[in-house]
Amino acid sequence: MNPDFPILTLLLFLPLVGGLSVALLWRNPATARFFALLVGLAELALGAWLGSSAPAAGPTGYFLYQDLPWIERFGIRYTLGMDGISLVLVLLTAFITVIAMLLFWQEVKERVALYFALLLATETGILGVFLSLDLFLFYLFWEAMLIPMFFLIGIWGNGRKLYSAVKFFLYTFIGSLLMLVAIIVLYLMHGAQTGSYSFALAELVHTQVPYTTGLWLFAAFLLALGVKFPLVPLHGWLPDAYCDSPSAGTVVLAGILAKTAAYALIRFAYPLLPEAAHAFTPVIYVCAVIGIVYGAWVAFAQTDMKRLVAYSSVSHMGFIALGIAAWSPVALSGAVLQMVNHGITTGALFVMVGMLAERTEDRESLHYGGLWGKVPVLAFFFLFFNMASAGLPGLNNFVGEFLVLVGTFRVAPGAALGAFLGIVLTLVYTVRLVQDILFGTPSQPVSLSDLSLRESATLASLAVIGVYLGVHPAPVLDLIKVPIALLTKA
Amino acid sequence: MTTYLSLMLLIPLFGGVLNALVGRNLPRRLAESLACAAVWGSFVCAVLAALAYHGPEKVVVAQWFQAFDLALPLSLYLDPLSLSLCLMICFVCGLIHLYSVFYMAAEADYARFFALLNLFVFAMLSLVLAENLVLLYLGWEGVGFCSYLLIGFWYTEKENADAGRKAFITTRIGDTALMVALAWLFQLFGTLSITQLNGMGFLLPAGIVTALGLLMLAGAIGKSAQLPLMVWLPDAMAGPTPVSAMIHAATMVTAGVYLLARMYPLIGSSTVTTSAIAIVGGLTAFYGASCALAQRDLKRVLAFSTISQIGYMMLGVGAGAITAATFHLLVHAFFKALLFLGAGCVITAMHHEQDIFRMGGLRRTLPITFWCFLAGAACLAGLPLTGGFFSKDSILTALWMKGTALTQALYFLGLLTALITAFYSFRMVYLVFFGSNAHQQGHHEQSDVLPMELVLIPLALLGLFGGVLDLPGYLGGGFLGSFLGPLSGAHPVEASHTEELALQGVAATLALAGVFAAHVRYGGAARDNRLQESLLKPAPLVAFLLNGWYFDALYRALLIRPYQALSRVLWQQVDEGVINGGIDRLADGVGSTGSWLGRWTTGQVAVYLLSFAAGGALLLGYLAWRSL
Amino acid sequence: MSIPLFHVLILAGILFAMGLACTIAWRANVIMMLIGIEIMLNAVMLTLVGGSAQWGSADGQIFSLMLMALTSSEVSLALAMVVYLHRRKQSVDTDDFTSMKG
Amino acid sequence: MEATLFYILALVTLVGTGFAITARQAVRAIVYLVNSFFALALIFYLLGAPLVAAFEVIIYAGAIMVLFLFVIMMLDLGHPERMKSPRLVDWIPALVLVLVTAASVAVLAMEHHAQPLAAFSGISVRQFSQALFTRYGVAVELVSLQLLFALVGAIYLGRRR
Repeated sequence: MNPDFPILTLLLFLPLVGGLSVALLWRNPATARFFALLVGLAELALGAWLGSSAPAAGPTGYFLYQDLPWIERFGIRYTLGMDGISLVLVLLTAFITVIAMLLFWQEVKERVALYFALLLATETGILGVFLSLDLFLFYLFWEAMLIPMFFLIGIWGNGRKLYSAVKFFLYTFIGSLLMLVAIIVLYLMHGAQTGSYSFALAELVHTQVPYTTGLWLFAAFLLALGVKFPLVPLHGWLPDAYCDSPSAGTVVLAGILAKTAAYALIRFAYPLLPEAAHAFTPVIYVCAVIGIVYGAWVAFAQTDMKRLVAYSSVSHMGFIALGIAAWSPVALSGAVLQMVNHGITTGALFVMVGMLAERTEDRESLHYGGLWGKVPVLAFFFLFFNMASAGLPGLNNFVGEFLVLVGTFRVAPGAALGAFLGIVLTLVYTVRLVQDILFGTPSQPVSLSDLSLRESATLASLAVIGVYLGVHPAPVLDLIKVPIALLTKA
Repeated sequence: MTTYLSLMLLIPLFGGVLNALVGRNLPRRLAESLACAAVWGSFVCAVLAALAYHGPEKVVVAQWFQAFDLALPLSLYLDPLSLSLCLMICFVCGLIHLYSVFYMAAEADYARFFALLNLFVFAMLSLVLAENLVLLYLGWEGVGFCSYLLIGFWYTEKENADAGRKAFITTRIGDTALMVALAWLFQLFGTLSITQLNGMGFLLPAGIVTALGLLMLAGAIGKSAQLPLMVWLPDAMAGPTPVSAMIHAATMVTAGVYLLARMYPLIGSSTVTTSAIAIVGGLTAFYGASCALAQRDLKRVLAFSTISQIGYMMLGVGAGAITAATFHLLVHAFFKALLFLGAGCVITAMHHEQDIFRMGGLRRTLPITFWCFLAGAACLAGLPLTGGFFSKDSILTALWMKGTALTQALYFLGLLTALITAFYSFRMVYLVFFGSNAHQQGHHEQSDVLPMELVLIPLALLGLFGGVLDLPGYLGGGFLGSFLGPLSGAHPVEASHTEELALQGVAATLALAGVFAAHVRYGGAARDNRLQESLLKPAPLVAFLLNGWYFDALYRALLIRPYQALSRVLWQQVDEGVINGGIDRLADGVGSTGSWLGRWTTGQVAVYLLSFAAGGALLLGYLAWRSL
Repeated sequence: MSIPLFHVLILAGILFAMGLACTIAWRANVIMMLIGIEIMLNAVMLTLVGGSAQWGSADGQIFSLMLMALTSSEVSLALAMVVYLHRRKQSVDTDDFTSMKG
Repeated sequence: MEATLFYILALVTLVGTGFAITARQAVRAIVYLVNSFFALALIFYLLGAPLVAAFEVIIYAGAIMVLFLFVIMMLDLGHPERMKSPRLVDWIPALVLVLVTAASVAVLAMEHHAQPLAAFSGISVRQFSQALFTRYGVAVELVSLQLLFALVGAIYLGRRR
């Protein structure tokens, strides 16, 4: 590979350009679908190729890097970089997008081309967050990914779709504005100290931030990221947005969009403001533990399947927050791994729930029952992903949760103990859902078709990854080892 | 050795996965043979390993995951304890697999059944063989998962699924305590290797050892259905009978005992912990036996007796008599599996009738079952010279010999329990097999039950003569005692021969007394009176025992109801009400403020002009005021 | 010249205030409102011309000329609108025209 | 001399305007205003802006005011009894505003000392035109465009349907 070739830019903008071309095919939905899938697959292939052929990481941990001046007057640069953490998440993003497209191939009947175009545009937005190393660029992508998502929910959603879309947008947007203020303050502070105004992460980490100011800045970051995470008191948008968006949108939202916040916390907020982050750690612990327990508890009360999985997602994200807050190598590895696992598992759960809802147009779990005998393949996958989500050892979630818990227990046993409680509660709602759907006799006759070959194959790929990461997570752990070592030693 | 051990694990795993994935498309015979072959293959490996065995051995098969200093290899450990358990598990499970082929002959969903059975064997073996606590945890959760699905195997009935769920969640509570212990151990030592941890216990202050021990005890309590988490086991009888025999009698439920025995070198140094183990065991033994007295469902009698017998094993561990506990574990596995399988024959013959008060006269129609069942009951009752007698007695002896006030009090509790045990065992035998009953018509053809009955015979022999595994000292000492001897910490005080004989004499007398009492109350003519009584409303005490001391109701009122209610409150009041409602009200407030301000735009030019002028005047006024 | 700029500005200020008062007070008659606007514009022109005199440059005067041109276009449009509206509602009372209500 | 003239003219302007804004008939108001604008034109002349003064007379007092008259006559608004004149209540906000403004101006005025304008002989037409057509050429074009648009707009609004 020619080292000067802007491969990261290609990776980043391939979905967007592809999406725009898809949008041009609006006269012909079938072609648009195929073309969109092709773009998604190409992106995934490119990511995989980068992952497999990645040169050794340099001392900064980045093995691909691109830096061009953009708006020099304000010290804004177009800086992209890929280290192990980014690579893992990029792969996840490309994979989940393809999955979402494949499994909800026919879900949307109107304005198909636009729908797929927006999905691809969201992908670019998310990839941008994972790849940017310039805070301005990061913020740009951070906001940019909201817009296609907003339309996905607002146009193709169901239920109170506009309410949910606006709520989602306002929640995240207001939080982000605070983060923008924090970024600008950092920028000015750094400029005043060194005389060179720059948005580059590598520069800004050297800013000397007074303690109190740092607290305010970190609070702004935390608020913005906490909304998207979501940390518990800020999760109000999530159940509505997850429930009312089209199934593919939900998968993207839960599977990858939520990870951007965790990633930003790891990549930007903590390194930029280490002291303040340390001061805020108890707050994050509390939010995370409350999130784990509260999410699981509220999930138990849900009878709307999608809403149940949505709250379970709150609970699972609590583990990630916990791992980040602990900021120890083991816990952080667990958190990053759990980001991937959560993407796979919760994504798959939303897929399953979405497929059921697509077949029967009913999301009320109490209306189902006895599916085990009727649709064995679907039931098998349903059970599989639910058990993965409940943290059955040997499947992916267990490894992540275990690392997080063990790593956290070392530094904060109290917080970890609260999270342990969550393990029990997780099982309680999972088993309830499984029982409602798979066991018993149906309270009303539901006619269902079992999975098609396309669906089975796609879900099988998810399941294989689930097992693989549960049995042999070493590839991911090796990838993220260097960056995490760098982050936690700094 | 690595080959044997990994094959022992991989064969059932492979069998299970294969059956799970393609079993539905395989011919029935092939799927069944595959499942059986997998377990017996495992057994062969276990035997080969036993033959090649010449001392404790640790084997690293592969790396599982490693993150910085947390390295978790897939390592296995073969020592006398795990070896003897492996042999037992493979053998008993193998027999039960064979039995299931006939028992489940009418079941359409055989692939799922055998897949889960095989997976269970895999999980159980990895639990036992694990050298690494996380691998042990994998097995630990794996057996729980299989048990969950197998209890709810006949999922179309809500009660079965509920029972499975209850089992899974209740044991999860204990599992979580175990996981806390794991995290703590890693924090303390930076390793989770059992062999290393067992060697490092002395480094810790006593308080921490106690806490760790209690956490592990909590794990064991969940898995082994001890007080106060025993409520799931009686309900678990909703599963098919072979499952009850395999999981809820012979293997999985004894995992807690195994864990405590395995970690004894670490946790045994804390008196508080061992006392707690012994107290839990003693109380549970008594609780289970007392409940078994009043049960009407054949399988529930056996379930409560299992709870009670595991209580004995815990007593043994608490007394520091690891050998005795293991001995009882093995023998119990044989005779309890035997009893369950016998019950399965009975139930099949009775067309899934499980109420013992509606049975009777089966000793004539099912003679093989009768004799085998009788052998099992004799073991359970601890009649002299049966395997159960020796194993139970070695526990009681160890308790007595430990000599503290607590253990001697528990000894008497154990004796009382032994008496009750003998009584309810033979109550069961008399009610099921003796007398005559109106429900004689429509028995299965003998040939249906016969292959199942054949499986009982080896188990009956093992149960009856299991005592030779570890004979008491005055008969020349036992094989197991010397075999398990190297386990550190397993050195209870040796009793002299006279003491031992005296103690055994007491136990034997009590057992015989219990059988006699049962005979008086349920044998012969008295049996019919009992049948008449059983049609009446039970007395309060009987109802109390029948319902397992109302623990279920207590938990329902104390835990489950509040949890459900609170979950609804959290959702509707807190989440929808406060968090969401707050945001919505805020949005409404902003909206109404906006529309209120919007009324300013009256559309009248004059108002705009006036506003504009007022603004200008204000600006000007402000400037003037500043310059004042 | 012995006219102080300051007095010119005061005169402009008073004129402006009178125009403003006219515009505000005559809400019942568009014509008088427009007249008020003209008065205010004249006050502005006076300021510009005064400034031009103060600094001896032509710019202020040029702007007042521009202003005049703008005023004439404004007045012509406004009066056309008055005619139009009068045709529709037979009224020149501004309070009768509220179709731009928010 | 010039100063005296200025004050007299200022007085005329103010009185004329005052009558104009309080007149009960629009036609009278126009006439008072024309009077006031004439005085203003003279003030412009005094301030060295002869050209502006001329335009003031031609455009304002001439064209614009006549336009007003036309409209008043066209719409037949000349009858004071048919017109609503402002009530006292309507004058109150205006007076308050004027008072605030006046007070503010007075306050601001207290800091300043009236200084006569520097010696200055006015801007000649040549100077004016040079500046207008060189430096402000674009502005002239823009203004002419605007006049054109106003023309079109007025015709459009005024046409009969």
